[in-house]
Amino acid sequence: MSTETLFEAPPMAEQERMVEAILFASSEPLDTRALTARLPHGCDVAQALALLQKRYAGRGVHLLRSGDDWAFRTAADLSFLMQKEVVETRKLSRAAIETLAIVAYHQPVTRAEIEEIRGVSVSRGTVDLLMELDWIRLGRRRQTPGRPVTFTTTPGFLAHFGLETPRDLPDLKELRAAGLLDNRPPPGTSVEREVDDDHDQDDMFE
Amino acid sequence: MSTETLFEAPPMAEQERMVEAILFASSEPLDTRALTARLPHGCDVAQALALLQKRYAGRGVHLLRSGDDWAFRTAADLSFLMQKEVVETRKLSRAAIETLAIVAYHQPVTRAEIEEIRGVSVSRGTVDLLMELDWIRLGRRRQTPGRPVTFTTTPGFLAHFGLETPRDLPDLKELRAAGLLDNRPPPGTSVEREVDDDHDQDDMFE
Amino acid sequence: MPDDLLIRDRNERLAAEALVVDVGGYEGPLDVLLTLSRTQKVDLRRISMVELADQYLCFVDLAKELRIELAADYLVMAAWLAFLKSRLLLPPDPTEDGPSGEELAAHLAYQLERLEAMRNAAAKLMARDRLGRDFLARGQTEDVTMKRRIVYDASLVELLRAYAGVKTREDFQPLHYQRDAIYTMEQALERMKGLIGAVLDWSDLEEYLPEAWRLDPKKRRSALASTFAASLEMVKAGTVDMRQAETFGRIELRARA
Repeated sequence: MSTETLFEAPPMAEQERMVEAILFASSEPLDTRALTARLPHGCDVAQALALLQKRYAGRGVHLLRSGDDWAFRTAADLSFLMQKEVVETRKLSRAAIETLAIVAYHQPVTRAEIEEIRGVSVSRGTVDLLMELDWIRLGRRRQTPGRPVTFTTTPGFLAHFGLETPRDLPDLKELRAAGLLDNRPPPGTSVEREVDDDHDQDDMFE
Repeated sequence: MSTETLFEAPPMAEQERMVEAILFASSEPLDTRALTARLPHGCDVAQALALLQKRYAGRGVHLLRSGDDWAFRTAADLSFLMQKEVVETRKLSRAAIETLAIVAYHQPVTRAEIEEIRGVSVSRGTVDLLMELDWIRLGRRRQTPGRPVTFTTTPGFLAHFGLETPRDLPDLKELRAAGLLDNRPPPGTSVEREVDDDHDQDDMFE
Repeated sequence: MPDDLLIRDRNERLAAEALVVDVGGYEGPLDVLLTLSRTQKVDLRRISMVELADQYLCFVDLAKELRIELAADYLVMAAWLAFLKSRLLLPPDPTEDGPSGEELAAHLAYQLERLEAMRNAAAKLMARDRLGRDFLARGQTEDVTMKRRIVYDASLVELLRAYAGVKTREDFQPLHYQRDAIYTMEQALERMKGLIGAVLDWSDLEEYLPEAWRLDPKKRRSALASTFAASLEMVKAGTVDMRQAETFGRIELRARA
């Protein structure tokens, strides 16, 4: 009995305070695993997060989720007040923006596929820049001849664009329905690859 | 009327949200003047701050004032969450454990005697570590030329190793019987010496 | 009819001209085709590929006239579009393999549509509220400070084993130096043989002990025993006489004449 008491979790209100303090102190999003590790034994992080998110709804600061990561962020509608704090980010080239969008919507996607969609070769610098921004990263290799590497988006990408999951990408459903996210090979080439690609893609967005 | 409306301050709840967001995002504490400059015309920063401070009272994060500067800080009672203690268990070095064993069996013992028994010199770091761990301490000086200091074990040593007195340490015969003497002495070595040792040991503890 | 053609031709030239001026601003032939296709003002799926091919070929011709260097892939696209156009206009040749003109045209239309879709998606993505611009992270972070605490651990067994180890190291040594305390009978016999010949008077056995073996009691005991045994050996051989006046008395010896 006495040992059990020692490891009894604090009351939920206290757990909520703790999660609040930890997330408030961090500029980086933290996932539930990291939070659990920082909290006393037996805490229910998911419930504490849910309560906290509710508490901050409508405040000047919101609790945002992206993927499994959680972070406090200022409310987007107050962005006009924040101009002073904003560090002007580099203007992205059109090539970089399009490449990012293609990776986001077609992930996992190979460089050859990106090039096919854009109709031009993708420069090394563009990929490097997106990797440096921590928006894209290498995924697993495609199980096709040559085993090309694929690219996927990162949790940092979701956090930056305020997306909870890749499924929240704008117009994703419409684009899928229109068949514009299929990897349709040029006529006369084998269909084999298509099946593989679809399978991978489903994994990613499911 | 119309120009006045243009410059009408937002409702207090909105002002509070704004102050909240600005203070959250700011990399340093801000005074009321800086806050006023960032807010729309006509805002009552003092009141917004007072409301905000009340709202965060008892939360995991507090709105703290120092001088005229305001900043969010983790609640003091949760500061333990901001520290991660990594406990690393290390094994004592061979030199340290041998030195400790010699002190335990031969106390009070001088450094020169330890070195004679081990056959190598004892480093300062080894002795310091054992003292720091509160396993050995300085005993009285030996009444021989140079009056060297002696070392003895501490109550902390006894507590750690679960001994009541240093006399509880088994003698060599018992060590051998317990199979702790891995290196069996070559056959033909007399038992006489062992008896001698026992005898010496008794002297040490008398 | 010819008027119509003329107008179309003029429109194409105008469109092409606009493109040629800024050819560096285009990201390849597909980009140019997408821009040209917009002049048709129809759904990309309903686009006239023949018309698009004409517009593109016109663009390439114009670039040539103006002596503007076009990258190789622009010319490859021109050749491919000329081929596509011929396929679309001529009746299908049953002897020829591969995809039909319609299939090729449909795929190009799909490519254009997909590129446009991706561009729109990219624009929507970039228009989202973005971290660091529209919503901000905590400015004054409190990083977790790592406190490293080292706990040294040792068990009683380790302690005992360590002591046993130290003691065992010692135990190996006596094997050698203990022999030093033994004066063998062979050594004594050798020494006696050298000395006794010159001594004709009775003399004390102890005087035959080597210098180095007289002080240390252990060594003295060993040397005395060996020298006595050696003396008995010499008596037996008939080279020495031995006598002792009383119990525990001095043992004396002399060479037999």
